[in-house]
Amino acid sequence: MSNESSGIGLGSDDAEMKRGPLGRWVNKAIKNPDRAYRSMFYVATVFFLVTTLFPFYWLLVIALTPNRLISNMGLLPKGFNPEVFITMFERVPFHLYMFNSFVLGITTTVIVLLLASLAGYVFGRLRFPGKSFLMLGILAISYFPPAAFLIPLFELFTGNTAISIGFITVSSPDLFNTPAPMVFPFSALFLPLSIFILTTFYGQIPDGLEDAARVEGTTRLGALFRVIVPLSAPGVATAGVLTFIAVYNEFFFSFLMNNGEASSWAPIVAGILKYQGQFDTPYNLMAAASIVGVLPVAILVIIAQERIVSGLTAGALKE
Amino acid sequence: MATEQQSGEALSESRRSGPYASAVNWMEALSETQFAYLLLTPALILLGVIALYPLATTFSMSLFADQLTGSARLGEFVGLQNYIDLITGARDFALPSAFLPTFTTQFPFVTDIYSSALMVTLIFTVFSVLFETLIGFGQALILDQDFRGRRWVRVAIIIPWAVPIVIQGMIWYLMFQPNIGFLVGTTDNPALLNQLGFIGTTPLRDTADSLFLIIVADVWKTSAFMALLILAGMQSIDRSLYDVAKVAGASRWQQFKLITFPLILPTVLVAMLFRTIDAMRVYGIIETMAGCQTVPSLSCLVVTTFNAPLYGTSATVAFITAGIIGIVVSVYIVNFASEGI
Amino acid sequence: MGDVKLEHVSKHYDDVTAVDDMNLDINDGEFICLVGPSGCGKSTTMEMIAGLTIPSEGKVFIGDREVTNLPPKDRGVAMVFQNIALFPHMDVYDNISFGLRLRNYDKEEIERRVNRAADVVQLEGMLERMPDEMSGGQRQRVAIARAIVRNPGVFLMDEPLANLDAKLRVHMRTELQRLHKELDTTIIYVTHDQAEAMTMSDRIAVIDSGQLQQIDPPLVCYNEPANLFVAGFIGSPSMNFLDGEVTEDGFVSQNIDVEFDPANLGVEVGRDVTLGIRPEDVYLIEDEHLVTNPSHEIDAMTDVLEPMGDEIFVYLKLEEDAETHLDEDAVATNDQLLMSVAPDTDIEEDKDVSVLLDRSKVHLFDTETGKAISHGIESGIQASEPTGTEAESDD
Amino acid sequence: MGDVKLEHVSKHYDDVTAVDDMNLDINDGEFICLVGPSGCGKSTTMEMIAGLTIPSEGKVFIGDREVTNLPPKDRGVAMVFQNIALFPHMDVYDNISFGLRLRNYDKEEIERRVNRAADVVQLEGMLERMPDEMSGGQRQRVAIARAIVRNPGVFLMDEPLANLDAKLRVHMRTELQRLHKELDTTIIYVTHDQAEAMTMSDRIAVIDSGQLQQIDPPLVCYNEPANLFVAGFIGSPSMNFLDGEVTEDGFVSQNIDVEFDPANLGVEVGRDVTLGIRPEDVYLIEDEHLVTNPSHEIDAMTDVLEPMGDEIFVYLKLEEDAETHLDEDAVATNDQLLMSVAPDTDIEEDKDVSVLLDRSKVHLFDTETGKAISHGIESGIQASEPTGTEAESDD
Amino acid sequence: ISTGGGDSDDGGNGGTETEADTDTPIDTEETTEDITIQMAVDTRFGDAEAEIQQALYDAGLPENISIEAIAGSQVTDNRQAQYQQWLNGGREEPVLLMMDSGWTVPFIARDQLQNLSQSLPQDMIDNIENNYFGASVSTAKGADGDLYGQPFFPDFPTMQYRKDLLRNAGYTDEDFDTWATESMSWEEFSKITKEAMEANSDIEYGYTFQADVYEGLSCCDFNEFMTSWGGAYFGGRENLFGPIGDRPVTVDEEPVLNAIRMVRTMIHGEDDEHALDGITGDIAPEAVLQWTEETSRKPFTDGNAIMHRNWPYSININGADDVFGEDLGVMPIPYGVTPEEAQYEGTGGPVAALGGWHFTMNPNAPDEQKQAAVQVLRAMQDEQFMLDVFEIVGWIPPKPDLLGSDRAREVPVIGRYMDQLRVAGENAIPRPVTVVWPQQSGKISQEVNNAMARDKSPEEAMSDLKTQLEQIEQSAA
Ligand SMILES: Nc1ncnc2c1ncn2[C@@H]1O[C@H](COP(=O)(O)OP(=O)(O)OP(=O)(O)O)[C@@H](O)[C@H]1O
Ligand SMILES: Nc1ncnc2c1ncn2[C@@H]1O[C@H](COP(=O)(O)OP(=O)(O)OP(=O)(O)O)[C@@H](O)[C@H]1O
Ligand SMILES: [Mg+2]
Ligand SMILES: [Mg+2]
Repeated sequence: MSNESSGIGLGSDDAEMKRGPLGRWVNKAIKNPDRAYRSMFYVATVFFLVTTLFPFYWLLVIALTPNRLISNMGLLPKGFNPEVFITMFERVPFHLYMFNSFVLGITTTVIVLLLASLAGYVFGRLRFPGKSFLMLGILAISYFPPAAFLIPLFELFTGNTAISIGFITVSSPDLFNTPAPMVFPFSALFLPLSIFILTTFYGQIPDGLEDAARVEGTTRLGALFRVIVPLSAPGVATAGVLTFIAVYNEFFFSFLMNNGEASSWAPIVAGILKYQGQFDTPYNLMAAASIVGVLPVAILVIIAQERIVSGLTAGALKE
Repeated sequence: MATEQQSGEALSESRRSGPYASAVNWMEALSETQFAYLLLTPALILLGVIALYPLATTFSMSLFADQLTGSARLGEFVGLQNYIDLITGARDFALPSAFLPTFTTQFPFVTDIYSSALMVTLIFTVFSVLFETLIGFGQALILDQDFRGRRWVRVAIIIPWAVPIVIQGMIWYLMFQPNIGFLVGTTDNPALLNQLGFIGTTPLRDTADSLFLIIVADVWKTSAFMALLILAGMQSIDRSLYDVAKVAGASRWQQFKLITFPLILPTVLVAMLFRTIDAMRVYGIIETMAGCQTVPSLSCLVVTTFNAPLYGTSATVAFITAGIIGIVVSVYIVNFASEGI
Repeated sequence: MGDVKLEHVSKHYDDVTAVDDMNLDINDGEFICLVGPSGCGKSTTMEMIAGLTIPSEGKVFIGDREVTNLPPKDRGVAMVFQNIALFPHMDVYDNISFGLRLRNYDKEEIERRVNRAADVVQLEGMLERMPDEMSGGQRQRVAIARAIVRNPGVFLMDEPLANLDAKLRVHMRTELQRLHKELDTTIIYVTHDQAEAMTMSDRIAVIDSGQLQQIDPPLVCYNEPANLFVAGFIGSPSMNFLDGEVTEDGFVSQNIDVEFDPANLGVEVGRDVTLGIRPEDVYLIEDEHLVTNPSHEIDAMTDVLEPMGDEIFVYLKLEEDAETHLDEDAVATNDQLLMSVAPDTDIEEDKDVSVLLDRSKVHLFDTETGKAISHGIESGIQASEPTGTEAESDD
Repeated sequence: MGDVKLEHVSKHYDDVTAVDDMNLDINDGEFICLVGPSGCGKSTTMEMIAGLTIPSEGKVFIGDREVTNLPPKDRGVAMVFQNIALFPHMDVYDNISFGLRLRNYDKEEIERRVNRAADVVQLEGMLERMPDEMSGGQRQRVAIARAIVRNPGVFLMDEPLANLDAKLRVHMRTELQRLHKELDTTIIYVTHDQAEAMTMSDRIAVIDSGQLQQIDPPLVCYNEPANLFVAGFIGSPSMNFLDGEVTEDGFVSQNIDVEFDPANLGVEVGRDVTLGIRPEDVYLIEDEHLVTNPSHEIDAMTDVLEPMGDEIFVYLKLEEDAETHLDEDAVATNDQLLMSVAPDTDIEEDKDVSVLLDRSKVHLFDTETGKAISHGIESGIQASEPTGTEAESDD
Repeated sequence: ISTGGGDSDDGGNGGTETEADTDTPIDTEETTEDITIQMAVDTRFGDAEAEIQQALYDAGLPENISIEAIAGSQVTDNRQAQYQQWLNGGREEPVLLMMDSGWTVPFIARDQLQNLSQSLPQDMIDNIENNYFGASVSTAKGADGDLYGQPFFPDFPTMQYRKDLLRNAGYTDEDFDTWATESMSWEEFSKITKEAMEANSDIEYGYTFQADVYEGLSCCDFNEFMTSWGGAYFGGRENLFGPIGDRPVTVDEEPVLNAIRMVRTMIHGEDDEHALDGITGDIAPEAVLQWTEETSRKPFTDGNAIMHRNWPYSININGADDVFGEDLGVMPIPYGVTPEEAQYEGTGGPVAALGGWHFTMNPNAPDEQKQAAVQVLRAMQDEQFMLDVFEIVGWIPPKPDLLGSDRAREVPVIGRYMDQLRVAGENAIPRPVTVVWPQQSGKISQEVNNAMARDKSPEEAMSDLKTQLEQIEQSAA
């Protein structure tokens, strides 16, 4: 329906935006409240842009200032040192850390989305006994500070947990310095959030569409992945982005589950901290590294946003 | 239609056999409850091994005394003594700050609100979640609009969420470091924020000032989380409902209040719920900006005792923290229940 | 293969009984129309056949197989949903080919079928549109196409033509009939359009409040309605009803009497009965020659005229001060009579006229139970049992 | 207050022109039906009047005010949407009272009005249901109630009765008419139901491919269609068309000739014309007495019979080997003729019959432009200009 | 599954691994097979891995042994936690661990390190005991007096100053030469600083140091102030490493209070309620209360301060030719009272807090690894190696003798200040690391910072601190 007036705001008088002196503008604003709304909108946009981007600008300022000169900073870099973006790779194989983080992030995200999709479907669309209890139980896992998991998980993943089945005692495998001891805990720890997000989104998809898919011949799972998931694209993409970013930047677990080397699947934050000496901190390198490190995420967001912002349910149902 | 394929459908149906097909058929034949539990199995197994088992282990650790010498990780079995000590304050000496505040009968019902981990955490939680929700809402409303360049605005608004906490801490730490950042001045030469009385000239050593700045830093980073989720909620609303509302005479505000808001409320609640839980467990940004000694949050206590290493105490603090979070969360649960999720 | 049977099927929602002990026996290859007032349980019945709703009680069979708990995909049904339910994230082509793709048909076959279906529903050239770029009728046609590309044993169609214009509807009707013949599948069809129900179906199932009232060929339902409900529901505008009593002389009511011999019809004197007569069976006295078995002359006054193009509806007041009910809700409006006359009839509002009834088209019903007593008086077609199959659920 | 005017309004989508230079002048208090084939632009027109879609070109006026860019809420319109679009998070009561609550009516007033509207649409006792607990027809009624609780200058109703059964539809029709009279508002109404359009509207606007074809009172549209499109579209089943040529003797075609004096009708000899005749104006030779101005006798053979209850449609083959087109899409099917006869007519399939046309009901159209030349031959009603207002957009 | 509870026999080690033998002798024969040993080190070591390995070979490490540096996080807390998990979890790698002298003791106390006294050849032990910086060695010893780590390099802060600025205030190279080895008193120091500030009005800060709420305050900056005034946390040097619970807590005594008063005076001026007589006030910015090493160094390097207390790493930065070059002066930390006046044995005078790192051995490592590790440790004892490392990374040789060597003096920049460093090293005071130090350190830095920031009076803060420290002492007694 009426694509033209999409969204809850903004009429469509784009063309009129940039004309006329202030007086005329005010006049118009009174006659046409849309105008006032529009200017409010722009003010708010600019405000948010400034507040969110300013710290980044500051980061860039720090990156471009030679470390020695980082002192008494103003709004402009003191000196201009773009080589920092090369130095940072010379000092630490940062790209390898980025790769590690990326792989960890993607793997975890896939696992989380898959498991959370199944669980979200169950919680969002099915009725069964024990539902509230299970949901609360899953939620309760996220009440615990991550430190509460550290020791047992470390032992589990370094081959120190023995499981006795009858006479046989199986020791857990030593997975230290592999992705596994990070991917699994991340998956478990970020799972509750995704489950809850997807539960709300899947729950909102009209039954009619699932019905249609099932009559067309899908199984319940088929309907989930062919119809419900695509239609919940904003929710799924959001859950994915949130999980990915969280894993990409995780450090609390990852620094204990490997020895911090790029070759041992240490993630990006380990890389950033590698720049740091015991006392001396090359803020410029760390800033540069974080700017570079954020780029893949920005790209991911650009890709995912088309999904995040895509009102898809239009035109589906007549009801 | 398709006369030639008289038996088309039947044919393809018979073609589908074998283990995959029988698994599918078996699943389809399950009752709703069975099916539900089947689909939950992978998630439950993962959570069981990676979350429940460690928690059980940690819980048993909380029943033992700390042990600082010798090769044993834990001391003797003490039952619930750790819990009792922590709640009565008898263990506060081992923590960066008191765990629970000293309660009084006068407003604000505690003495020195910044001196206990619980109060610091609650203050942080209330303000950060409140502002993140409001700002996230605002950002989502903007991102929901169609305007030129919105994809870039969207990236800009989301990107703080992509900054590692270490760097987030560094950004703000440097900004509020006298003689490095420009947001803090000296007594003789105060910066704007100093003059306005928001912060002192050494804000990162002062609990109240640091807490304020940490909240600001957290809001900066985490509003994006809220914005993303709320935006996704808004995007999932059938646009034709707005058409109906518009024709019925709803102003923008009314459309928001009567349609957008109720329809995204479940999403907002989920977002707030998880933000609250996360905020109650705040640690990283504190550590990187001001240190656990200055701004002792509940998680700070867990981590410092863990590193000390007072494993028994640490496990106990972790469990009590979880309990406190559980209490706070039950506020939401009540709301959830009324939202019918 | 495609026979469908419902055995004592009920569906209860929290506080509503949507379908109430329904027994339905549909033969393979039959074209059945479900009709009934809004909310009577038609869609729920369809959903239970499709497997989307599990009956609270009773069993569903498709082709000798009990399918009560079978998932929809294994029932071999295709459905056009009342709410259309297009997949909004797929373009028309993908929507239509969805079921085929699920079954791994090869690409050309899919394309051939989709194009043909699009052709049938006249959507050629729109295959790349997204659902939200289409008009209501176009969406509905996509939904029809999505069902007909497949080759199921049973088609379920829930008001598939509701949003189509008359011409297209006629076209679709023909296409569906052709399809039905070609594929020889069972079609269960919900419609509110009497013409559709009359022309397309082998049998019409009339449902009220979740209960099956009658299932019979269209003309039987029209001419020999099993009860008051069916009589009133089938036919538009609907039958006139007059409450009265059986006397020795026949039917006696406030304004109209119709003579007959109660014994002939096997109805006791003194019983409360309702007389039903369709508008087209009421004639102006001038047209008496058209009627083989006319009743007494009845004096009336024309009230409102509704010219319909091919006929004119005339509302007659039987009493001076009768109120006009243009809507025929009340089961019996004793002081009013609706008549349809040819469009070129010379008639005006608010004039006195004399009319008569075609006695061979007069229906008698038991006022209390609603059951039909007789269809036609003199020629004496007895109550429906011999020809029509009255649903047992009627009480 | 409530007059609505569209001035050269167009709406283009990326690749489609939904509405094309539409001029529409609707008077205050008028009841206008928009009819036209699926996808012709009816809903788009409505949306532009409501303000949900901004026209690509042209201006919209409501009550002397230009509203082209005014937001919907300031236009004083209420609308029933084709896709119903109930608020899923509100119960029926809240859905219906939505517009009233927006305007801060006081509680009792809201309750009073909602109850009344619920009464009108027969949804009493369902006010606490949620939309997903209702049947399709019930939802549609909620949507209607949501519009009629308000008191706007203009009602826009996009197929509001599509999902209702015949009886309810008649009821709703009456209620809407009553409402129309009571409130004296303008109603713009989209329907696919000819009966609805015929009985309810003051004027019917016939649209095709986004262009207005004719806007006239129902009977004018029926009897004096401005062009081939309108003639074919209005009336169900639709008019028979025969392509032929004007000769000295009148109309000559493959199978049927109709005599007339070309000079009389002001039509040059040799012009290609299409003759139109409605099924009810084709008579069996036996019924000749009913026709005042019969044509020659025409030999034909009955093909399919479609008994409709109150009439029978008879498909006549004019040639031995004519194919049966049950669907009347082709504008002119020279070898076939559809006739409607009374239900008690003695007629069988595949029999030779003689039929004749009512010459006073014969329509002539220019084959090339489609414009009407004359309606009725002998009595000589000339082309539509004098009575009907043909839309100028026709080319 | 063991949950890690229970008595000390069971250990917390998950129950699968046998009790690590921390004190069995290791075969010290040279291995002949090619072997690579993993060493957990820091990034600076990691960055110079190849050069250091070469230096090891030069020092006699058999060529069949190569090293693999695992350059862990430089954030010392993270490293500590990491080692904690590794050793507790019984991991076999890495064999050698580079450990902060500030937290080696707790590892020893938890039996997590190889007892080098028992397992290394006596000559190596003797060399460490006799020739290394005594303070450093003391932080590598267990309660039993055995050695568990081999000091790798020590770290001692000094006072850096700007000769050019002091010249403006009338001081001469002669003065500078004196100061280089003869520490001055805090009174004098504050006076000189004030003079220099007045003589250089464009310079923003006088004296900059680190007083943020962090380990650096309790272990080092304040430790220096306090000790130089003759005070101590636990009454004198002999109690530094215990016995926990059986030693006095002496933070509320006058020397400690004086140290706080002095800092308050420096920051807040002589008018401060708790100013210390004799100290010239207003020479340190309030910002020190939030500064750590780097943040305090920035203004100094930037030319915005006169005096700056920091670790030797910053000498290399500030003494670089493009910074201050020869104009950078270095002297030992000033003193409050002389050792003679000091209340406790071993306090007073120009103390320098002891930093630096040791190498310790993972007892869980396989024997052949340990065997190779011994060879590495032996090579590290080579004096040329120490000097090589000093050249490569700038790490001060752990043997005081070497500080006077010609080779050391030839090292660019820092080589100029060997005398000052030697004085500092000789007066180094270790932090009182015990198993409870992590808890105590936090409390100390918090209270001291509060007192310095005037949030509390020195007396109040220190008596609060005393209570807390005593509780901690008691809890672990
Ligand atoms: N968003 C859109 N993008 C592209 N084309 C559109 C869009 N919306 C409508 N159309 C096209 O515009 C034409 C008019 O649509 P409209 O909905 O007005 O038809 P309608 O007359 O209401 O038809 P129906 O009776 O089927 O509801 C249709 O051909 C439709 O496909
Ligand atoms: N989920 C539900 N909860 C409660 N009542 C329901 C639910 N679904 C349907 N009903 C009720 O069941 C009855 C039958 O609904 P159904 O959809 O079968 O009607 P229908 O015959 O298809 O009507 P329509 O012609 O209006 O589509 C209705 O009264 C409806 O209100
Ligand atoms: Mg229905
Ligand atoms: Mg439409």
